[in-house]
Amino acid sequence: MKKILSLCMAMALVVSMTACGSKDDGKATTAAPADNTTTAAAAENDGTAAAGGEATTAAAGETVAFTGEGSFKIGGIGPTTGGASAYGIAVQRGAQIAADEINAAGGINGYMVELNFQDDEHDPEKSVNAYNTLKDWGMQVLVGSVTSNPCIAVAEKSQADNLFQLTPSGTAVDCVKYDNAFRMCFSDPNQGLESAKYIGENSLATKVAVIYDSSDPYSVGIYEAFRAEAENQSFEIVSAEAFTADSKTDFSVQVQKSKDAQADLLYMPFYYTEASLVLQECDKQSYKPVFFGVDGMDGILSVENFKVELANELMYMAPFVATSEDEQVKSFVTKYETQFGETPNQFAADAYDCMYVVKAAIEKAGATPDMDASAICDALKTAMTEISYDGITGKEISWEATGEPNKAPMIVQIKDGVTVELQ
Amino acid sequence: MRQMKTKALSKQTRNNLVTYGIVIAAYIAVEILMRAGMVSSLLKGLLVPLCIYVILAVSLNLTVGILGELSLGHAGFMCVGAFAGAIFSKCTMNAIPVAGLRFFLALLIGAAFAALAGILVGIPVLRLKGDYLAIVTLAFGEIIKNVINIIFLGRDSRGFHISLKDAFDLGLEPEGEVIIKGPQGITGTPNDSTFLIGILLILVTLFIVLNLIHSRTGRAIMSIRDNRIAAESVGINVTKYKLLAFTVSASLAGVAGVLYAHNLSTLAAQPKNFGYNMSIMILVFVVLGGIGNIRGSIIAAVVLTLLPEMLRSLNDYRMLIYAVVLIAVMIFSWSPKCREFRERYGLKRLLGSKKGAKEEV
Amino acid sequence: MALLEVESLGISFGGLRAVDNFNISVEKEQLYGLIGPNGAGKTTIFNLLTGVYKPDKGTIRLDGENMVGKNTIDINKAGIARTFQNIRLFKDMSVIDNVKVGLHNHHSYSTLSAIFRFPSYYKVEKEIRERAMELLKVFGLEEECDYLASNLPYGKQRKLEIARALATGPKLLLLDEPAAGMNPNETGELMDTIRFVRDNFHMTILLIEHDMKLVSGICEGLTVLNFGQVLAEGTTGEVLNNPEVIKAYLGE
Amino acid sequence: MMGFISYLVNGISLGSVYALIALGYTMVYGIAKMLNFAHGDVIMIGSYVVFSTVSTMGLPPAAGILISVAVCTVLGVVIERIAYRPLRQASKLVVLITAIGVSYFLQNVALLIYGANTKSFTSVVTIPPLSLAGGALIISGETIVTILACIVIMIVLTLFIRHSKPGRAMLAVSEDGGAAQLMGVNVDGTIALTFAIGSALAAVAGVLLCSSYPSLTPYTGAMPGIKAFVAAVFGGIGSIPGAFIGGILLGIIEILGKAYISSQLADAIVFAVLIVVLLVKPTGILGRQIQEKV
Repeated sequence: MKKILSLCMAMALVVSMTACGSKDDGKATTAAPADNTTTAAAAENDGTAAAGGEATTAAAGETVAFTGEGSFKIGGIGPTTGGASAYGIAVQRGAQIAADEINAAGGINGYMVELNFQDDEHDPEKSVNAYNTLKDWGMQVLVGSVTSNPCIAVAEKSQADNLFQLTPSGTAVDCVKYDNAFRMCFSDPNQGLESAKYIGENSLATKVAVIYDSSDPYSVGIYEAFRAEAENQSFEIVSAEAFTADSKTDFSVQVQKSKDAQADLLYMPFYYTEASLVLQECDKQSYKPVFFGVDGMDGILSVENFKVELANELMYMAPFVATSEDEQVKSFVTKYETQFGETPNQFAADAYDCMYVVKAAIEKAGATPDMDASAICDALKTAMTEISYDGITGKEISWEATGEPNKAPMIVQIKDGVTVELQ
Repeated sequence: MRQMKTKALSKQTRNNLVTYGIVIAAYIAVEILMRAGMVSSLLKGLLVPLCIYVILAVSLNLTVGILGELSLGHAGFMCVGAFAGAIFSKCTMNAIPVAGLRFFLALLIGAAFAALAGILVGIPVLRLKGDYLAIVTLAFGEIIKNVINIIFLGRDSRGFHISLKDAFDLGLEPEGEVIIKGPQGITGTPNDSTFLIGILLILVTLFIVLNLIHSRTGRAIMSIRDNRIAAESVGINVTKYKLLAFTVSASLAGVAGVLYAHNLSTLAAQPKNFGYNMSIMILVFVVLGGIGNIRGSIIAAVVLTLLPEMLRSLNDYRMLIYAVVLIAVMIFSWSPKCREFRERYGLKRLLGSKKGAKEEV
Repeated sequence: MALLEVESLGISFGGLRAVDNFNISVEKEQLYGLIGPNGAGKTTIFNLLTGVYKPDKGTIRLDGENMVGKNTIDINKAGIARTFQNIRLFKDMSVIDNVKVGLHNHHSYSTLSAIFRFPSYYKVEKEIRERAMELLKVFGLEEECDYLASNLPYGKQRKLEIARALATGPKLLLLDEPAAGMNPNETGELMDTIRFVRDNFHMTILLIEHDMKLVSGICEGLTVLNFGQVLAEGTTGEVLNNPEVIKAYLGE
Repeated sequence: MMGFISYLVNGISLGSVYALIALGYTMVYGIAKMLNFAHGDVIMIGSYVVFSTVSTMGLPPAAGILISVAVCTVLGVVIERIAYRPLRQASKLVVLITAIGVSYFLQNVALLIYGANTKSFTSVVTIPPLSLAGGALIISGETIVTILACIVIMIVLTLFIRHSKPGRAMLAVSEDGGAAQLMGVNVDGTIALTFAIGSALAAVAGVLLCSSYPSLTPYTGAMPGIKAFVAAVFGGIGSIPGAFIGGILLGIIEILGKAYISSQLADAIVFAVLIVVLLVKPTGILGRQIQEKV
């Protein structure tokens, strides 16, 4: 046993070192051209010397003849396995569509983009591993990480490397703590604050109940800000009940407590997966308050087989509405639906926009693929504060040097199975 | 007879030296390759986690292999150590500017708290046996995780404040600092963990565990594993030695936890890192490396941590292949048919096998 | 005064009176036998003497010291060691380590000393090893000292168990069917060993045995147990000729 | 008061789901003496099969359930044959790790086939909810069916084990596999049958779990699986009525803990109660106390 294992280890180590060693200096040598000439849509290909990867990637996008002397290597990180994989996979797909579009339209300043997306299982440590894998591949810009805690861990590393990072959905405050990191989505406090304001200003309710996930920083972050702002608003929080990642099967107690407190609005700062269960439970208990969610609610209509009437009149803060008449959105949604057979959610939309923001920033800064990651980062840091971007998650979005986006929050409501904008 | 004695002693010592040697050789090899620029960023990033998992595997082997009790709460002790160490570092970041000293103290504190948790859990729990002990240790790990997730700890000029509701509830002064933010945990811990420290800690762990095993205490612990009733009949204080092994194992897990807490800038008690899944993961290292085989634990921890990273090129199939490899290795190394096959054609035969005395611990 | 004095000892399991009003008195350095048909309660008495079971009645005195209420560990420390009917060795430990565990309480150093290898560690370990080898030699096991205990042949496992018990430095040694499963040759050898142990270690030995050759060969006194009660007691010759005893055995 | 009763009912309905899963767990443990950590994932597969057949292909629920039971039974037997049988003689820990491997495997297979997105499960129960005390207390149809299913399965299993030939063979294997083999019992066949029944139960449990809590992902089975394992230990692992009682109690404790102590600490409360129970009764509520013979 022991000897076999030693052998395995030795082999694994040798493989890892040689494979990676060749990649380190291999940016412009053998491995790279092989990838580039086949396809720029390299999301499925992690860039190791494995030639077999080419064949599988061809399906993901059309083959683009390689024009320039280099291409931008964009890395992506998010969970594509494990409990949070729904979000990571959406980001991977959204970014992929954008990358294909950009390449089909001639790339960024004539340079193609290559997208390489790595799994982090929603674990900070794995996320850093993914980051390092991408660095070995030669990543110049990072779109990720998808979830907050992993994003914070990766930000620490990207800051040390001075590598430009744009997270599509890392909502925690600390995700953009450093000047090289920006985000596409609203921050947690921002969402909590805006939703409290909206509820107060539109007098949606006087008594509010909150259910939140006490094991999820996203949910707690929003809830905290919501609670703080509620002091300034005309409504009162009459019940605040939690659930955790380990007990999110049954919501009868939380719903009943909200009902018993006679709350006329139920605030739900968590994801649609759990929300579908909460809505079901409310229906069971014939409890019909105003339902109000946050951006994590987006996607509830895409839950296969979901009884949409349960979510009727549900309001939530959304950066993105898949049914919008906007041309950009329509085109994105159609592409997504044809390629992946499901409606994109805000994660996919954020990721799609991220790619275009990176494009806009690179164009603004005039960066080229032959610059190293640090130089690109310095250029993009400045460019980010100068661009104004029209995308599918908002129009005229601009960025502060702090990394926060300036975009108008949008409140949407589900009516008869269709999402409509309220604001 | 005289000769046999010396021979046996030296065999044991030699075995230990080989184990230390492997660790040191691995360190030197990696250092040389790093100097030569041959090590990928991925591997560089993995060096500290590898050390963490090796320490965890070796320390769990003390409970599972040497004491013979199944524990599914090892990640819980790691969690205690990680948070104790991280809180200490975070609070003394300005007071103790010397990173090395601060980290050393953090390690001691993490180990102490984990040991304390080990004793607290051990006293009642070690009365149970087998699967019941396993489920209770699992329960303990989950309790720790759940509790830490709802703790908010802040500090301002008036001292520490604690709340189980939210950071807002702490009522901090404006310049106050929130140390633990519930599920978001602790962010901004100094990144003090290095590969060298990790390797040193592995050596310390090995030193403690191997010396413990090859001593009067170790024999007492193993006698409990082999036959509790007989151990009592020769006057071994079963409770004391069970507790001792359990506590040492817990405190070493605490050390690994401190190392973990200072490796990434974010520390949160999520199912992924401190849940039962992690405990099981460590158990997998121990079982795969050979129950009671310390060197095997080291190797298995390294191989199984590297494996999923090596499989990244498989993309979507990565974790699937990982699962298949896990099952296959288990069957390959433990099924009687495969064992027979290996004995006939395997390496051991070529290298010549030893009979009789247990050669490796 | 006798070394072991037991008076009106009794225990029940459920409704069954497993041992009732049991008396025995074993003199220092005596080789004493406890016999009786299967299920008579012999092993239960050993379990009572070593604190595995708590008697609901009666007294046990070793050298005048009360043993009732003490746990197994303390009773061992007070001077009673035993072997088991179904051998209980530390199977995954080496032969010598089995004996070393027996020496645990007599050659001591702290766990800290073990971890940091203070001089006391080396000194005491050397003592332990020498003492263990001496014991193994008595039982002819020195050649196999590095074998795993479970790899020993059956007869030697029995011997190792006795060696381990002796290592705890008892005043009284309880042997539970030491000759079970042995061939006549081995039994003969074992008889010599038991005598040797008694003579050289000045040991008092109480043994349970079915092998009448062994019993009549080495025991100086006997107690016969039937249905949990004493049927007869006295010198070996007396007891074995007692018609009650013969009836109990043949009538079985 | 009404609130309390209503919480109690909710607890029972959650507990009945745990109990149903725990029955499968405890049965496999009782006979094969192994912790089948993959049980929760067999449940998940069973639910996906029903989802595919009923919601996607439009078959009637009864047909879907039958197909699901068949698929899970085959799956259980195949898993046992490939992954567990070669390890019959190995240490329990080795089998435990293999079971975990199987669990990862099933999760990832489901992830590849069905994707990560949540699917909403249509309840297969058509019984209307029971309304008591003028509508203040509602017992859902799913709860009624789950409890009934639990009781029926419990009785049938007990009868089967006590009175049928293969059942008694199971009992014999559980007491002493080696001796049973000598007495002419086909041990491999008996254990395979145990897995077949256990997995068929998993399919039923999956359907009812997802009918009560209609959100289906590749990881749906994992946590209820662990909770059911806790429930089985709670009641005394290996005991069939124990699994039922353990499951129901666990559900009640979880709900009452959430309602009256803290919803944030629900998990900690459940596990703390478990620890206390095991300290008082080290083999669970109905577990057999095994005295080691000296």
